[in-house]
Parts: sequence; C-alpha cells; structure tokens
Amino acid sequence: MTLFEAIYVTPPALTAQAPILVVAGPLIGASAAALSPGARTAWMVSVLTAAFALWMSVAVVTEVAREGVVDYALGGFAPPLGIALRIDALGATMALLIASVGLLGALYSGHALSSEVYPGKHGLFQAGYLLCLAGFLGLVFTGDAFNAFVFLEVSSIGTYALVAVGEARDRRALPAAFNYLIFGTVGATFYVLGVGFLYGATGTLNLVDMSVRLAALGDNFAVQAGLAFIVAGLGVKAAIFPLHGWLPGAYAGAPSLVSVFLAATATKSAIYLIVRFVFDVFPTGGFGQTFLALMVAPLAAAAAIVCSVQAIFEKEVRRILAFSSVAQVGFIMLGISLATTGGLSAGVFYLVAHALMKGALFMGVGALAISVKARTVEEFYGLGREAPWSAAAFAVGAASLAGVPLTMGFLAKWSLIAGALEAGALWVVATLAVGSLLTLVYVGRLLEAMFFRVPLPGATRAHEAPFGVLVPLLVMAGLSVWFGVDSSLPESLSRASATGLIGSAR
Amino acid sequence: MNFVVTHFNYLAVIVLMMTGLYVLFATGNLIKRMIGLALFQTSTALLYISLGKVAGGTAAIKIYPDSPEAQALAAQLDPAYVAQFGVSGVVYSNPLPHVLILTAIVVGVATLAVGLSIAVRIREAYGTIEADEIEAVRAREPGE
Amino acid sequence: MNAIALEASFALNVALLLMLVAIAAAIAWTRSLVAAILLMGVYSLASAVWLVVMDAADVAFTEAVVGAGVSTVVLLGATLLVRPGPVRVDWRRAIAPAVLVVGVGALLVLAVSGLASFGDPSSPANAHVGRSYLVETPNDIGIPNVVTAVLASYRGFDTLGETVVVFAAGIGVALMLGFGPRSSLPQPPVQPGEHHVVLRVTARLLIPLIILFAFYVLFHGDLGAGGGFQAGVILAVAPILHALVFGLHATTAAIPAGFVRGVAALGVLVFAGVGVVCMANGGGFLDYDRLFMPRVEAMIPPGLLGDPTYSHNWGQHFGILLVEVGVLLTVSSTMVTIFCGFAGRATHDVGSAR
Amino acid sequence: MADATHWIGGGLVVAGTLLTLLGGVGVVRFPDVYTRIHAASLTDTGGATLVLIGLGILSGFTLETLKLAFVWAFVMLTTPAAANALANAAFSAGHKPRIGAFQIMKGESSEGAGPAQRDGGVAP
Repeated sequence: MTLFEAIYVTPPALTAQAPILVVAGPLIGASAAALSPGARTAWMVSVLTAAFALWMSVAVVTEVAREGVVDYALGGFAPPLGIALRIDALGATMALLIASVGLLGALYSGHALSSEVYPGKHGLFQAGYLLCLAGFLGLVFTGDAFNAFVFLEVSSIGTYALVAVGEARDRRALPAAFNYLIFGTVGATFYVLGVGFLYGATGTLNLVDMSVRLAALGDNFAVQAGLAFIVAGLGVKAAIFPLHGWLPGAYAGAPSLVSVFLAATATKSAIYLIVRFVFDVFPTGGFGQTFLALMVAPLAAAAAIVCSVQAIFEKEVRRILAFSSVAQVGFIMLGISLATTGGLSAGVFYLVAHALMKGALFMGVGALAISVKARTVEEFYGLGREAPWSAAAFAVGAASLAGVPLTMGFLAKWSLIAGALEAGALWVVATLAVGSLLTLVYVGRLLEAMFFRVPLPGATRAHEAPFGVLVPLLVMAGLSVWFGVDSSLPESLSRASATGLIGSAR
Repeated sequence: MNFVVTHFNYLAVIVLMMTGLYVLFATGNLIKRMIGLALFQTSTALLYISLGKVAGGTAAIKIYPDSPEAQALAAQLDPAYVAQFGVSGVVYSNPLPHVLILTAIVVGVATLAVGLSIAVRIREAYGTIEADEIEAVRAREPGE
Repeated sequence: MNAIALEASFALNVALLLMLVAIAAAIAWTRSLVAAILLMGVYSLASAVWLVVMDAADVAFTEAVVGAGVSTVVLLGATLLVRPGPVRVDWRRAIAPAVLVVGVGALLVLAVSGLASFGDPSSPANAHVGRSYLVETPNDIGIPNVVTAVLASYRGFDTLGETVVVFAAGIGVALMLGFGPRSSLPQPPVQPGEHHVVLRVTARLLIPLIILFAFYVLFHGDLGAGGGFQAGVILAVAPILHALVFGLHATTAAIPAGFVRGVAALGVLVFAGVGVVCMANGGGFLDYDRLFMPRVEAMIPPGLLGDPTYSHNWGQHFGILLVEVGVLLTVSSTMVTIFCGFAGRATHDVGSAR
Repeated sequence: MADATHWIGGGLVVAGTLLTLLGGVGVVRFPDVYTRIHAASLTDTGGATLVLIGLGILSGFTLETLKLAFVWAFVMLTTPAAANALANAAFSAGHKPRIGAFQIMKGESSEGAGPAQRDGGVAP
C-alpha cells in the first residue's frame, strides 16, 4: 500500500474523519447538485464530490492497511448505544471500487447524459446519482444492521427513479423501474424482517456486538430464519438466481450512466452485505456457512449456466450484458460459498474484476449509442470500424469477461478455479468451466458483430464518441488490463479481505 | 403458557404481512400492488413494535417517580416487578424498536410516492396500469 | 401476571389485532381500487390506535400522519390520474402467490417460535440496548422523551439517512412528474373556488393554525410525542390545503418549484451541517456535545428552557433542535413536491370547482 | 367524588362512541349521497363532542383540558366544512337526492344536472 502513501499526503485531521466524510461528502454534494442552477454546474458538483469521496476512500484504505480495522463512533456514543462505522479490508476495498466507479461515472456523465436526459432535469439527476453513491458507500462502511437498511434504501430509492428516467430513450424503462421497485422493496423488507429476528434474539443492532451475542446464543430458529430472510432479501438486490427477474429490464432500460453504475456497484454491495452477515456476524463454521453452501451455492451454479444460455439467445446488447451479470454473480457467489480463504479472496477478486469489466462494457455501449441508437446485436454490425476507440474499449471489457489472458478476468477465473481445487469442490470447477465456455459464445457473438460484420444496409453511420466520454471509458477498460498485468493491488486487498473475515488458518 | 397465547401478537402480525405479500403478487394492477406493498411494510413495523412491548410498561417519556402519574402506574404493578424492570420507579416499554419503525415508516411512504409516480408515467406511456396489458404492448414492440 | 389492567390491555391488543386482520382481508378481497385505498387508510388509523396500546406514542403519531394522511392522499391522487376500472381477478394468478405466502408464513411461524414471549421484560430485545437507553438518556442527553433522544442523538445518523431517503423520494417524484401545473395547461378562466365561500373562509382560518400546530409539534418533540418528521408533514398540509381551495396555480405562484427544491436541499444541509460543525469543533460527526465551543456554551443562561433540571447538555438540546428543524424543512418541502407533482399531472386544475 | 367523575366521564365517552357508531350505520343504510353525508358529519361532530367532554371530565382540570378544547374547536371547524365540500362536489358531479323535498326539484331540473359524470370521478 506504499503506492498510495507516495501519491497522497492526506492531512491528519482529515484522515481521522475520513470514514464519515466518504459518506457525508456525497450527501452534502447531492444537496448542492439539487440546488445548482444549470446542467454544467450540477455536473461539476458531481465530479468534485465523487473525487472528494475517492480521495477520502483512499485515505481510509491506507488507514485500514495500517490498522487492520478502522472504527468510527458517530455522535460520540460507544457502539452498542450509538451507530458506529466499522471498516475492515473488505469494506475498504468495496469503498475504493465504488468511489472509483463513481468518479469515472461522474466524468462520463458530462457528455453522455445530454443525449438521454432532458437538460432541465440534469441537476436532479446528478443529485440522485450522488445519493446512490452515498447510499452504497454508507452501506459498505456501516457497522450497524439497521443503518445498513437505511443506506440500502437511500441508494435504492435513488436508483428506481434514475432507472425510470431512461424512458426518454426507451419507454420500457418505466415498467422495468416499477418491477425493480417492487422486487427491491420486498427484498429490503425481508432484510428488515431478518434483522428484526436477530434483534429479537440478541437485543442489539451493532454487528460486532451481535456476533458476540450470537456466538453465545447457539442455534435458535429465530436466528436461523433471520439469516435466511436477510440472505433472501439481499439476494434480490444482488440478483442471485431465481430472484434476478428485475435486473435485465432495469439494466437495459436505464440511462447508460445508471447501467454502468448499477452493474459495477449495486449487486456488489448487496453481495458485500451477505458476506458480512454470513462470515462476520455469524460464528465461523456455523449455520451461516452451511446455509450458504446448501442453499445459495446450487442456485449460483444454476445461474452461471442458465443465465449464460439466456444471454446467448438474447437479441439486445444491453440485455446480453445484463444476463451475463446474473451469471457472473453466480460465479462470485460460488467462490464465496466455498468458505475458504482461497475461495473467498477469489470471490472478492472476481467481484472487483467483474465491476470493472461490466463498467467498461456498459460505458462502451453507451458511448456507441451516442451517435447511433443501436440496441440489438444487428444494429451493432460494423461499429468497430466506425468508432474504433469506443469499440476497442468495449472489446477489452469483453475480453476480460471471457477470461482472455493479460486481463483481470483471466486472473479472476484462474484464482476462482484454484480456490475451488484447493477446497476440493470439483463440481464448482466443472460449473466454472461450462459457464466460461458459454461466456465465450456470447462474447464472441458480440465481438464478431462489431468487428467482422458490415453494417446493415440503410443503417446510419456511427461517429466516435466525444472526448469527455472516451477518457473515462478508456480508463475503465485500461484498469482491467493494468490489473491483469500487475494484480498486486487487488490481489493484496482481496487476500486481506478474506483473511480478515475467516482468518488465514484454512 | 400456551404458544398461541404468548406469541399471539407475532402470529397475528404474520397473517397481516402475508396478506400484504399476497395482495402484492396476486394482482396485476400496479396501484393495487403498491397497496399490497404498503400493507406488507406497515405490518412488518408491527412485528418490531410487538418485540419492544414490556408488560405493564408505559411510553418511553420520562415520568418523575414521585408524580401522581407514576404512582398510579406503579400501583397496578407488583413492587418487586417495578424494582427489577423499572427505571427509577417506572416501567417503560423499549424505545429502540419505536425509533427504528419511525425510520421504516418514512422509508415506506418514500417508496410509495416514487412507485406511484412511476405508475402514473406508465399509464401515460402505455395507456394502462394492468401488468399483462403492458406486457402485451411490449411484446408488439420491435426488438423483443 | 399483574392486576387486571394488564389483562385488559392485552384484550384490547387482541381485539385491535383481529380488527387489523379483518381490514387486511377486506383489502385483499375488494375489487374496487378506491375502496382498497380507503381501507388502507382505515388500517393505518386502526394500527395507530394499536400502537398507542403498545406504548409507541411517537410511532402512532407518525403512522396516523403518514399512513392515514400522506399515503391515502398520494394513492388517491395517483388513482385519479390513471382512472382505472375495477381490479380484475384471475384465480389462476392467485395460486402461485398463495403457495409462496403459505411457505413464507410457515417459515415465519417457525422463526417466532424462537423469540421470547410477548411483553417479556427480560427478553434480549428489551433487556440489552433498549434498557440502556432508558437508563442513560437523563445523563447523556437530558430530555424527557427517550424516543426523540435515541432518534436524533444516539441514532442520529439513521435519521440523517431517513431525511435523505425523503429527499431522494422528492427528487424521484420531481424527475418523474415535474413540479406544479404543466405549462401547456391554460390558466383557469375563473378564479377557482370563487363560489366555495365556506371552504375559503375555513381554509383562511385553518392555514395559520396548521402552521402554528406544526411548530408546536416540532418544539414539543423533546417533551412528548412529536418531532421534525410529523411536524414536517403537518406543515406541508398548509400549502396543500391552499392548493386544494385556491388552485394549484395560485400556490405555485406563491411558492415556486425552485424555492421548494431549495428548501428540501437546505434541510439536508442543515442536518449534515450540524454534523460538520461538531467535527470542526473537534468532536465526531453529529457529536452534539461539541456543537458549541466551551466558551460559547458557558454563556448560555442555565434557566433558558425554564426547567433547570434539564439545563446541562446545551449542545444536545440545540443539536437535537437544529437537526429536527432540518428534518422539518426537507420533509415538508418534499411532501409539497410530491403533492404538486401528482396534482400538476391532472388534466384539470385540482382546485377548480367540480 | 373520584367515582362520580369516573362514571360520568366514562358514560359520556361511551355515549359519544355509540353515536359515532350510529353514524356509521347511517352511512351504510341511508339511500343517497346527501343523507349519508348528513349522517356521517352530524354524528361525527356530536360524537366527538361527547367523547371530548367525557375525556375532559376524566382528566380533571389540567393542561390536557385545554388541548381537548383545541381538538374540539378543530373538529367543529373542519367536519362541517368537509361535509359542505363533499356535498358540493357530489352536486356538481350530478348526484341527485333520492328522498324528501328534493324529489320535487328532481323533476324540474332535468337539464340542470350540471357537468354530470363528466370525469367519472371516484363517486360510488
């Protein structure tokens, strides 16, 4: 982590307050964006706020690297009474990921938004975007079960509206957003129910206090059902296999900035919270891990196969990517449900890799769609020659998705297989192999359409995306390659996350 | 005592929650769905409140122990019970679930407002708020 | 275990819960959307009564204001806009949800079997953190209403999140529906409500009283049921009543969209700003004990709020008050935004005589 | 003494509740909109008045009494106004009374039905 210390010297007064500033900064920024008079000002507020959040996240990451776990008591009250933020390596990794994607997304929105959202609504849109950012960051930092629900809803309510705004391009965004709202709210309410049972059994909401009391409590129906409700509720948000119905429509209909941000962060933060409950709150080797192995792992395997097949038969590019996301969430959950250090760290590494590649892919689709309103695979024919830079970045993301060597996706798949072999779970290896082959098929179909087909007769010619869109897109794609070559940073972060959660013993 | 009596509140709340969930999934009308969702969320709140009730307690607003109100409350209870579970002479119900539910109710109405505004836009874009009719319109669109 | 009063309150509890079950069944049963919405309002009112029996005065107040008030109005407004026919019932559709609901319900019954019995003062939920709040509040915060103390101070961060959720909902509705009447809509020729003398006079009388009551609820939150959220909703009723009686055009002329949006953002800024001030004075975020610098705090006269028993912890008193003001600002302006969003979509002015 | 106030106050509360219940029956049983509004609003104000007086007697003369008086004033102000608005809306929506002296009017003003059922509304 010396890399960061070399680049940044954060004032010590700020470092001490960095955890809360990561969350409070975007909240204040959102109010400022809502107040700002023009689209341009709103965009600048958004970029500055996201940059500030990233700066503070980096400060938190360095602090976590030094201290192991960072605690921050809000309101000056000691944790079981007050709410506390608690950031371990996994939380810091997630914050770094979310804030980076948030900043790239904010930069990207400068040009991309104008073609998809009415100019008069930019201020509100940016405010909603920053609220989502604050919600996800708060979700990964909080050490309180109910506070997590509040931030889950902050991000969700923002997201529902942002997805629905996509109706300006495609009216199907509206029913998709409504569906998302229904499913998401039922999921959040299930989460609240689960937390209610845990509270009823332990009398506390603080996660550390809860884990101590759960260990003393032993097995209890209220606790076990509570976990089941929490995992099911968050499973909706994380799009774990049979609960993913909302996702394809929402990703396909949303404005491209929202698709980018959702694909890279929304499902990921829900997975984070599941991991937090199963490995941190519930005793190691206890009911939580059994539940994950018996209930979630088979569903994850089914997702990896079924949704990959669905992606192959899908016609629309965004929907292909969306189904692919569900399948990839299956991969991540498979790694996590191994419940070994290797499996967990592979899962976290895969999570980061997937966030970066899906971010690049959705940004690429958005960049290509600025000049032509391309939706289906056929409408993407030949775009590779007409908009080479955007298409190249898209291709890098696709290569990472397929697991081509020298990309982050390759290392992710590799470490996942290594983790599964180490744990002796051969069926996981087999599922991964089949799933990866299916991934190759739809990725190949996309790349073929873009680079080896001639445009359909009568199709409008595409132009290269504007500079302001290309830069964040290329940075996002570049990160997939950079970490594919030199993976020391994500590798060390994901290993630290895994050992922080279950210890290095296994 | 018998489970149905000691856990009556919880069982009744389960029936309420499940009614809400049923309304939500059994209808295709978007507004009726939002009603089901609201019912589900409100009833979940009732579970928390049931958790926080203390027998013989009063609302968690500080009462002076020597005031007539406090004495009237204490007169109904066993002094040993008050001494063990009371705070300076008065037994209160647990305030924490109340605080959580205040937040949850607000979240519920926020969701309701956003959901209904989307439903209104759906009506404007599709001319209906029946899920199957929207599906039929969508199926006729190109690219599906 | 104790006296008749306990059994009487338990009987009341059972009766009200059965009533709620009956109302919920009626909601599921009815085919009329309007009936379902009104029953939902009745459900909220009945549950507010039940909440009082459960000693949750603050929650009862909120449920009555939100569930029976705001939710019903918003639902009716949406129904008016979409003009649906009767809800269609298809028995084939109902089978899968019924199976799902029975399954989830069975799991829930299993789950509650692991909980302590109802009303048990020594259950984990009531014995651990919940009791600590009751014991510590007089020392830490120094206000009588423990619910307000926990809401605004101990768990103030939750309340900040809640305020932001409301703000987000306002943004969402404004993104979807805009604010106020659409510009394409012509100004109604006759000043609406011209002949509704009774309504106009009553509204003129009520609007100042409503505003006064809102501030009473806000400042009374420390002492009894009430607080920023309830006060915010009540305050929002004043412009809504104005719009209903005098027409939406008149109201949006008085309080334009930019103003309302600004107030909503300002509320969040006030709340977060209190947190930042505490930070600047060397405390943590929302640590109201550091709201004032010691020099300033020493200058506050001890009898400022009358009762010297609660004169310590000025930071907590003023922190909670400021935070509640922030909540009030955001909630009231968001409620107005939501109302104007729905009302502005109507094809005729809501206030015009029908 | 305490017993007397208990019984008088309690009796008034029960009487007010019964009156309100009667109003509920009226809303269901009466034939048209106007009589139903009549039943609901009259018993609402009357019932609420009885209940509030009863509660005032029960609570003794304290600050609570003042609050109850405010509630009473509010109810007296809003319920009749709401009933008036409701009746007005029903009339403009074209609902015709079914009983009483209005039956004569009904024959006369067949063209004066106003903007009858213009937008369906939410009327039963």
